Amino acid sequence: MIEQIIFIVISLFTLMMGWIVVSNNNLFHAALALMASFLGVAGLYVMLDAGFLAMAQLLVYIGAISILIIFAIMLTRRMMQTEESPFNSQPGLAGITAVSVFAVIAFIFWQMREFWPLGAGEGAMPPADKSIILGSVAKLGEYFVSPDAFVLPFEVASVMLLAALIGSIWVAWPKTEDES
Amino acid sequence: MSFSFLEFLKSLVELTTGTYLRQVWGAKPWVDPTLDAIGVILVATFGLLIVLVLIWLERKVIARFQDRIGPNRVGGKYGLLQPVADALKLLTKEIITPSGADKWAYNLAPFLIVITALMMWAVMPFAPGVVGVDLNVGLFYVLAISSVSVVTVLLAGWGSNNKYALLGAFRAVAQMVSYEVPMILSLLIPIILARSMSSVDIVKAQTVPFAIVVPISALIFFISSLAEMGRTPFDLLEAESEIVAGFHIEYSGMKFAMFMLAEYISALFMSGLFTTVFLGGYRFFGLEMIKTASGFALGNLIGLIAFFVKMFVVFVVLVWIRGTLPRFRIDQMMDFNWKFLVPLSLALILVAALVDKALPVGVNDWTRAGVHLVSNVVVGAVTLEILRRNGRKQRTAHEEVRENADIETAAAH
Amino acid sequence: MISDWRFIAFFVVLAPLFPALPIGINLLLGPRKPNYIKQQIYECGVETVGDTWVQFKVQYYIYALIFVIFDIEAVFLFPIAAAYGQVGLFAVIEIALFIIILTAALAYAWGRGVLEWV
Amino acid sequence: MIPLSWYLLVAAALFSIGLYGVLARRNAVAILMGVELMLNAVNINLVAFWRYGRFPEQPVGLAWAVFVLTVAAAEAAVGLALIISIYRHRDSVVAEEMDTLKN
Repeated sequence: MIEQIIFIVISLFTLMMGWIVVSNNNLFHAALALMASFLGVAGLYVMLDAGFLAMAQLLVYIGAISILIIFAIMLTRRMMQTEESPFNSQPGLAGITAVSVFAVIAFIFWQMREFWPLGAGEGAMPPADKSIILGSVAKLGEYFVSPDAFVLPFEVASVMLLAALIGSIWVAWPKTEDES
Repeated sequence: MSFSFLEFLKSLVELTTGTYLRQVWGAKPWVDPTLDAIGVILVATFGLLIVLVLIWLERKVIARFQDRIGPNRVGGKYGLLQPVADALKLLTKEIITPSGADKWAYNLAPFLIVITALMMWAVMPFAPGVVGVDLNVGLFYVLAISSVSVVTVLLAGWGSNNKYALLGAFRAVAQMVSYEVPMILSLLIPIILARSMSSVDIVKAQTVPFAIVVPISALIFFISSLAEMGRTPFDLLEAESEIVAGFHIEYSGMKFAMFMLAEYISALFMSGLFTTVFLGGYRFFGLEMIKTASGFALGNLIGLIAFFVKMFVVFVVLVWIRGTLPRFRIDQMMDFNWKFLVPLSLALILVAALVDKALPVGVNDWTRAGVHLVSNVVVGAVTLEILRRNGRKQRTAHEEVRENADIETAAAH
Repeated sequence: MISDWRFIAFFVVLAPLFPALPIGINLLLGPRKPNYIKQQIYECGVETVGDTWVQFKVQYYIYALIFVIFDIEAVFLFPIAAAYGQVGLFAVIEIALFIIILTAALAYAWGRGVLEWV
Repeated sequence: MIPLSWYLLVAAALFSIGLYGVLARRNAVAILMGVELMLNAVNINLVAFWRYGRFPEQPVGLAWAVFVLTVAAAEAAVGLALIISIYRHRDSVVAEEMDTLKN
């Protein structure tokens, strides 16, 4: 019962903040709401026993990506204008698309209610040993370097980060005369 | 088991009150949440009240460094009540909200900065068995929470509608995120050595304190935590002579005090974290494990005292540094981080990972420590040699320029 | 949900009370007489000129960018470090490769001159 | 006692909100924020399937979530750099105005 209330509170918070992100006129407030939404998602991770990922969410999304976004807002000053509408020429069409995507997914769940029960109290989280949950972090570390698991994505990730850094510096850094 | 006041007192001294109360109350569903709530309130109250001691200590010590007496009026000869008087003064000040401030950001920032500073204490092991909660991702949790406090600075600077505040906030964030990199990297090495992210496990793994095993990493962590807290010589975020006071210039009254409070709480926390990760935490030559013949765990109390002594020694070193060193220039500070600390700590991770795997399994702790120490010293020597050569090259280049300039001036005359 | 995180959850709920208490007392005790002059923002003795939210230089963005890269690196390396007892010698090579690739990123930024504060 | 489908529904709702942001916002940075919301929704799904799945001792879902995190960071870094560059050259951050290749 308590768990359900906590879940509902956290997810409503997340979704409300998500709505502020997409609808607020003031971009800085939208970025704040984005952080709050990330925080809510971190709360969901904790409820799903993924404490490590929740902390990674705080570290990367709130501590790094949000700061990147706020810096970008500051660097592009015209964004601060708040008189105009935040939306482009097609908010209605976009709304219909988004709602129908959600409706399709919800319909699929309704169809699959035998397999994935919808009611509270049904289909509870399968119990797992505390040692398995706590050990999942170390297991994750093993997976990243184990040749049978994720070593290739792990190395590719580092190459991708390198490419992202070089690309962004190349794009964002003002060119000197001899380069352009 | 029924409640007896004497047993309760004994458990207080033994620092096992939680276990005792759990025995008394039995296995009911409300017991653990209640104990957790009490724990939270204890940890947070400790964090807030210790600041009074810290302010007094810092003023007194810094006064001694500057050949003054320091606070000596309020509360006796030693000015013991000075922080209380300061707090009372701040409580009766008017809270002014500057015009055009972003209300949400402006009011949220002082709350968040204190919350994040307090929340970091949750994983600090004070004594054997005395820890808020022993998370399996303890150190990662600390890093995550401290990265949230970076955002708070940005909130305060943005919300104030003041150019100095915003400039200060931007500088502060640039500095904090830069120095978070060597801090994260140097925390990796104790984790490799202890094979766990939990703060309690790291303390338990330190038969030899990690400051002796990997001294250079410890030094890097210390320097980068100084910068992370924005203390001298890295106090560019509130450089009074350059940008007035930085991100909290427009705050007044208790809202201003919250920033100071958070600064002191996190300064002590960083001292505590350094103690826990590199100085062996509550360990004190095995004395923290002793029990008297009657089964009374006296060691816990010894551990607590050892932890606090170490932590305050580190804190006094912080104050000492503040009393001694001048402020960096911002370009020097960024260069120092990105061109020295980060490459060095990356190299140290590689060396530590390699050495740790190269050692045979089951080798005893002292041998392991010795090998790590030697590898660290070698890395340090190589770094010093590179620095020396670089310095010489720069000096000669500089002298050549000056000589040329001298020749030119001589020719002009 | 495992019980370890209950403590943190309580902390999140209870911690706001601790700053709220002194600020609340301050609001009760302190005077409240706002006026136009008092609420003006501070700027070296003159009235503030122009918009506060001025444009900043790209330098700040670059520092945040490199920080993001190393932050992600930490997310990968922390679990590996925690599992260091279980991984083989092969892991050292992989970690070394990973770190060297990221060092290349740092070296690029260094060589490109974006780390100079101007 | 929360069934798996609750998490999946929340994730679907977050995804739709993000999608709406991507499709309807004028500002390029706001569009990027919408993308971040969508990636988060995906991550909730990955973690939920890991925890409710038959093998919680194999944290494959967590590993993929970390990779999604990496991709999100790289995407934000490059995307924002592009926006900054476009702003510098064209003095605009409105996605609809970036139509040099039109016609």
